[in-house]
Amino acid sequence: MIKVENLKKSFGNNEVLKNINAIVSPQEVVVVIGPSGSGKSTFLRCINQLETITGGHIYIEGLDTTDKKVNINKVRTEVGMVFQHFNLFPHKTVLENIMLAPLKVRKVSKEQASQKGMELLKKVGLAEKAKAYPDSLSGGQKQRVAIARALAMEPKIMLFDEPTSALDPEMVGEVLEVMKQLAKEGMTMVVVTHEMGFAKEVGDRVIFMDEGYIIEENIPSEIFDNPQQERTKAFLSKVL
Amino acid sequence: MIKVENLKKSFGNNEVLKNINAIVSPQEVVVVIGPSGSGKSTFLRCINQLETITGGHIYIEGLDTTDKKVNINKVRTEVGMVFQHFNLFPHKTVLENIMLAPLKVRKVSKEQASQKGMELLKKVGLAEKAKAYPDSLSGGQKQRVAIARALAMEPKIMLFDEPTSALDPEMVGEVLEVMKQLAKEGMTMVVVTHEMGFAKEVGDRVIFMDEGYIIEENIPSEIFDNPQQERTKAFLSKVL
Amino acid sequence: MSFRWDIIFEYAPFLLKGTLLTIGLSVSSILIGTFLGLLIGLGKIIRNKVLAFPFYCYVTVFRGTPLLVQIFLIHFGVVPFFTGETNAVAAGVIALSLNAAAYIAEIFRAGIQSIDKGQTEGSRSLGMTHAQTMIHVVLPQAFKRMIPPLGNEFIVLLKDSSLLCVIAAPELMYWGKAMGSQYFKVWEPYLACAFIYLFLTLILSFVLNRLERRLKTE
Amino acid sequence: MSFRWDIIFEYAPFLLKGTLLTIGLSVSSILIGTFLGLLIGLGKIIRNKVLAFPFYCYVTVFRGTPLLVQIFLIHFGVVPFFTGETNAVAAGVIALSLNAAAYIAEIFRAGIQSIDKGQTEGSRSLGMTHAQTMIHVVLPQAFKRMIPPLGNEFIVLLKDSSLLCVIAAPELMYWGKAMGSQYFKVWEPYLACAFIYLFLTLILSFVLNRLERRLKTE
Amino acid sequence: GKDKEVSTTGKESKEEGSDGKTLRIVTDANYAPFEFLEGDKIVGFDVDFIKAVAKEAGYDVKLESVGWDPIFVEIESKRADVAISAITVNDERRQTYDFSVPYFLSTNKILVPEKSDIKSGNELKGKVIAVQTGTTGQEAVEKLIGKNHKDIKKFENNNLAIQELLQGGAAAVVADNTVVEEYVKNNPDQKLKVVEDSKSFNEEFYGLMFPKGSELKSEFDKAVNAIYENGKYAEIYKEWFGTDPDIETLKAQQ
Ligand SMILES: Nc1ncnc2c1ncn2[C@@H]1O[C@H](COP(=O)(O)OP(=O)(O)OP(=O)(O)O)[C@@H](O)[C@H]1O
Ligand SMILES: Nc1ncnc2c1ncn2[C@@H]1O[C@H](COP(=O)(O)OP(=O)(O)OP(=O)(O)O)[C@@H](O)[C@H]1O
Ligand SMILES: [Mg+2]
Ligand SMILES: [Mg+2]
Repeated sequence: MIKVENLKKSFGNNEVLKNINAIVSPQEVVVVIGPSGSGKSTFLRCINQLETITGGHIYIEGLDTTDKKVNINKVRTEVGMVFQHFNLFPHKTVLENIMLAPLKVRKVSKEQASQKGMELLKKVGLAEKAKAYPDSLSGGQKQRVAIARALAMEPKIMLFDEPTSALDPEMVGEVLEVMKQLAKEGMTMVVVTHEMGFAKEVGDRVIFMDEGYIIEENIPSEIFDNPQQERTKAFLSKVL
Repeated sequence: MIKVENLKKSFGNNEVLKNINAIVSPQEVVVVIGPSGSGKSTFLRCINQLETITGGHIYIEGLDTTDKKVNINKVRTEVGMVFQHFNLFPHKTVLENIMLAPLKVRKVSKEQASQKGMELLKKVGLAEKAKAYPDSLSGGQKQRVAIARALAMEPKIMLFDEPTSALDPEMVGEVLEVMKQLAKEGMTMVVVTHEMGFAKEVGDRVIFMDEGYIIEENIPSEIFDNPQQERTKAFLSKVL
Repeated sequence: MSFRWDIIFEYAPFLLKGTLLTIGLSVSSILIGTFLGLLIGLGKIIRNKVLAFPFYCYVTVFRGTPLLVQIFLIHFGVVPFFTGETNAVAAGVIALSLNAAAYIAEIFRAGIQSIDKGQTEGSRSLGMTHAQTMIHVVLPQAFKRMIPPLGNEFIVLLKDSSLLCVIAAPELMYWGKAMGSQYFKVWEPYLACAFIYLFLTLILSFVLNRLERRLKTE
Repeated sequence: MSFRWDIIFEYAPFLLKGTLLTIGLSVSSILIGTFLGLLIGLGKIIRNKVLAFPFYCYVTVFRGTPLLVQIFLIHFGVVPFFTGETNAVAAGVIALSLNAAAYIAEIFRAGIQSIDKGQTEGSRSLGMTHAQTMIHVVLPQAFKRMIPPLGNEFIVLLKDSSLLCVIAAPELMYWGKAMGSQYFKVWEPYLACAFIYLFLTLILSFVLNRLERRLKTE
Repeated sequence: GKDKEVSTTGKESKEEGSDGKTLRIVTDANYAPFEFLEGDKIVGFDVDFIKAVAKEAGYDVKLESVGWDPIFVEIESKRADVAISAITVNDERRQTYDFSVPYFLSTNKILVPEKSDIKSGNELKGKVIAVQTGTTGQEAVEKLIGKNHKDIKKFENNNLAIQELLQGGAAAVVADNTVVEEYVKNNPDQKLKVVEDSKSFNEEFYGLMFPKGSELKSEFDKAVNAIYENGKYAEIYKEWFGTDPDIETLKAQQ
């Protein structure tokens, strides 16, 4: 599904991703953890080309996205992304937020987009907020709308970048709930998060990153209960 | 030490604090918890008059701070406050941040202020950052500087408003460590936080607020293991 | 020194005519200037430095030289070059529009760049193109933020239109000067004009404030 | 149409003299205007509406009327009232300063209000007074943000100083006009002046950019 | 008259020699050949004339170029004693100021493109005419086709009016003969010609301008007549315009 080969990414002289190799299989849920600044966000952003990579290859469903001939907008419709700060469009209602990309990119009809949008809103439990503007929603609600918006493009893969870290604690649960549901339905997911409970419960595999390298990867129980590397141990001792 | 009587606070028509009565004894550590928007921050901000209260009285060491004759700047020097977003002064070095108020308000000499500042920085483990600017620090370091800055005025009481909620998880520990140290030294503290671990370990008393009321207060073990009120139960079920 | 109200009354119809032209010139210039400013502002934020360079120059030259000179150049140079004769009103609209466009371009650029990068990323991550992102996501939000500086620019333009008297465009200041030269009076025409300009700018500020507030609550 | 370089050369010493006065007028006006603008800007953000009202009016009037009229009023009204005689250079500095002060007041107000409320709260919570907070915490940060708009205002002021030729302050435009009326020429003086203004504004932009960058990295 | 000028802009300069009071005289040195700057010296017919008249009247001269509009403020507020700036006398202006007896007869001429078939003032009707605001040219044209008529374009100075003509925005410029002739002489490549018409245009006169009720008026009236008589006027006139003045017409106006 996703194959990352020798991925390198620098900002100026600062090499943020040094040599990343990773594979994500269909329907797999991969959780990425690591200290702040280790390159987790950059890794996700490289996958859907929000950052132009410096070296290596990224294949999505066999397609080399770093190939200039590949239409990245096309690739991005296959890869949904959810951000830490939601990035909802404040000038559009919740439903319009969800409908925008299907209308403009997929060119579906208004009725179809709206019907699909309402379905997704029901799925994330926010059907009654369809006409509200993002600013009137709580953080947890915003993030659920953001997930619905990404799903509206019917992506094959979903990337989550710390989807709960900007939320008030009592709202974290509702977002994780939606994500668990998605995982259960077989969505391929890459999730950067500090929610170790989620990682343990939902993750098929955990990747620990530090300083631009993948230090260790394993099934959650192994990573958390029996980390092999010193750096992994040091990190886990701080956050657990 | 602090006595709050029938405290009321409205923003326009929105009554945020409805009728708060509370006492904080010397050397006591009070932890305030509650859902977002319940009025926790407003409560703290009323204590040191960052908000002008709508009704009731607040006594600090017996002095009615709502009395117009009382110099609030004087009161504030007795009450240190630490904010969620640190609020360090970005145009001053770490040491200058700490020295500013003693120099301008307490009118101490430069040498004295600097010496005291360095002592405090040592205490929070950041002596080597004295000459750095806040922007070059990590979140955890910033918050420790903010604590040192508040301590420089030698306050009798410290207020903390979600001091760790803007931090990356691996930095939460270092800030809580400093706060535990303070509590151990006998500082009177009121702490709004979602860190239930801290509340259990350090708190002498936990106050649960919702919708502008104090719903329940008790020693930590009782609140967490045996909450009396429905709302407390509901809230704790989400965050624990 | 006696203030001659009578000559103000005598010239009132002319001042009124001039005011109407001033309004007409300002409104059409701000509309055209906003449109051009958008294009130039977009041009300035092109990543490719070579493509962005002409836009950069445009803004530099139009902001770096006195409007008076621009008015002369357009009135005596540009307009006659195309039509074979001068036309003060046309030259006035063109000069004011081109000048305002340079300032408005900067307002657009600042407005666009003030929109959180997360908005663009949110949109691009959904597969929308750069153009779609601009049109549906960035510009609608940028426009709102641009209302206050655009309003200021409008006020500046309104007052700047008084410079068109040098090419004999019969706007407010032109008639003020005509009045002054007939009687050799200075205060009466200039104060009368000042009050009319103040009145116009106050109305404009009021309208802009309302607009801004309405957009905010929307 | 032949371009008479010779008359530009002939007038070069005067244009140079004029340029120096233009620079002098602009620099002193921006300094005084910044100082006054700070006071007025602070006045405008006073909570008490009655106390803030005069400052509000000041800004409205000076921004709402043409600079030309302000120049006349100050040249013929204000300066002679105090000194008994007119003085074009003094009136020029005063008029430009007072006009700029109105715009700079708005820049200050915006700069101060752009500083995160957390900064004020951080400072007040330490027991610092409102004045101490302004002086040590808010203003130093606001100043940095004001450099770009202040720079723009400086450029505007530099070009606006050309209006002082109406009261015969011997600045750049004055000499340009003199040259034009001696030889009955339009293009030579105006283009020469335009280039000098452009040159001055480019240098100014360059200096401001450097300053801005240096402040950013500080 | 290069050897005669003494005044500088902005700063005053005094004519040494007489022991009378110094008068502050204001002008707008932007109207060649009457008053203009040659470098930083104010020169022109008006300059030489006022010096001669003042000397005759027993005054010293402090001549200052203050700009056009400021002239009127200076005089009305009595901060200056006299203004000389090719100022056209008319009744409306007499309401506010006093004027001396006329000291110059302004003959207005029509400047048109070489190919133009305009031959007289009356043929200007229906055509767009450019003039300088506040000059005899404007006065003459307005008397001909109506005050503030839409076909009259008023410019800040004659240069701009002529530029308008060159660029096709006007069919003719009406201005002082000296101005248009000087222009044609200075710019032979512009293919313009001067049309004379003494019938269509009224005679327009320049006068010295005083604050209302100024006592200087009568003294200067006398002095003006004195230099008409003693030949000084003719001398200055000839030096600047190369011809003899029509003193009879000037005197007939008094
Ligand atoms: N646009 C950028 N320009 C320059 N440097 C950048 C940029 N984005 C990220 N970096 C740098 O790259 C490094 C990795 O950043 P990244 O955001 O990927 O870390 P992260 O693991 O997501 O951290 P966090 O947990 O704080 O989100 C950091 O040192 C950061 O400063
Ligand atoms: N300055 C203000 N003006 C108007 N309303 C305010 C203001 N500050 C707070 N409020 C409102 O007061 C209520 C309580 O806010 P407060 O910040 O005290 O809650 P909180 O318990 O601290 O929540 P959180 O956990 O999100 O910080 C909220 O409804 C908020 O919208
Ligand atoms: Mg990240
Ligand atoms: Mg809060």
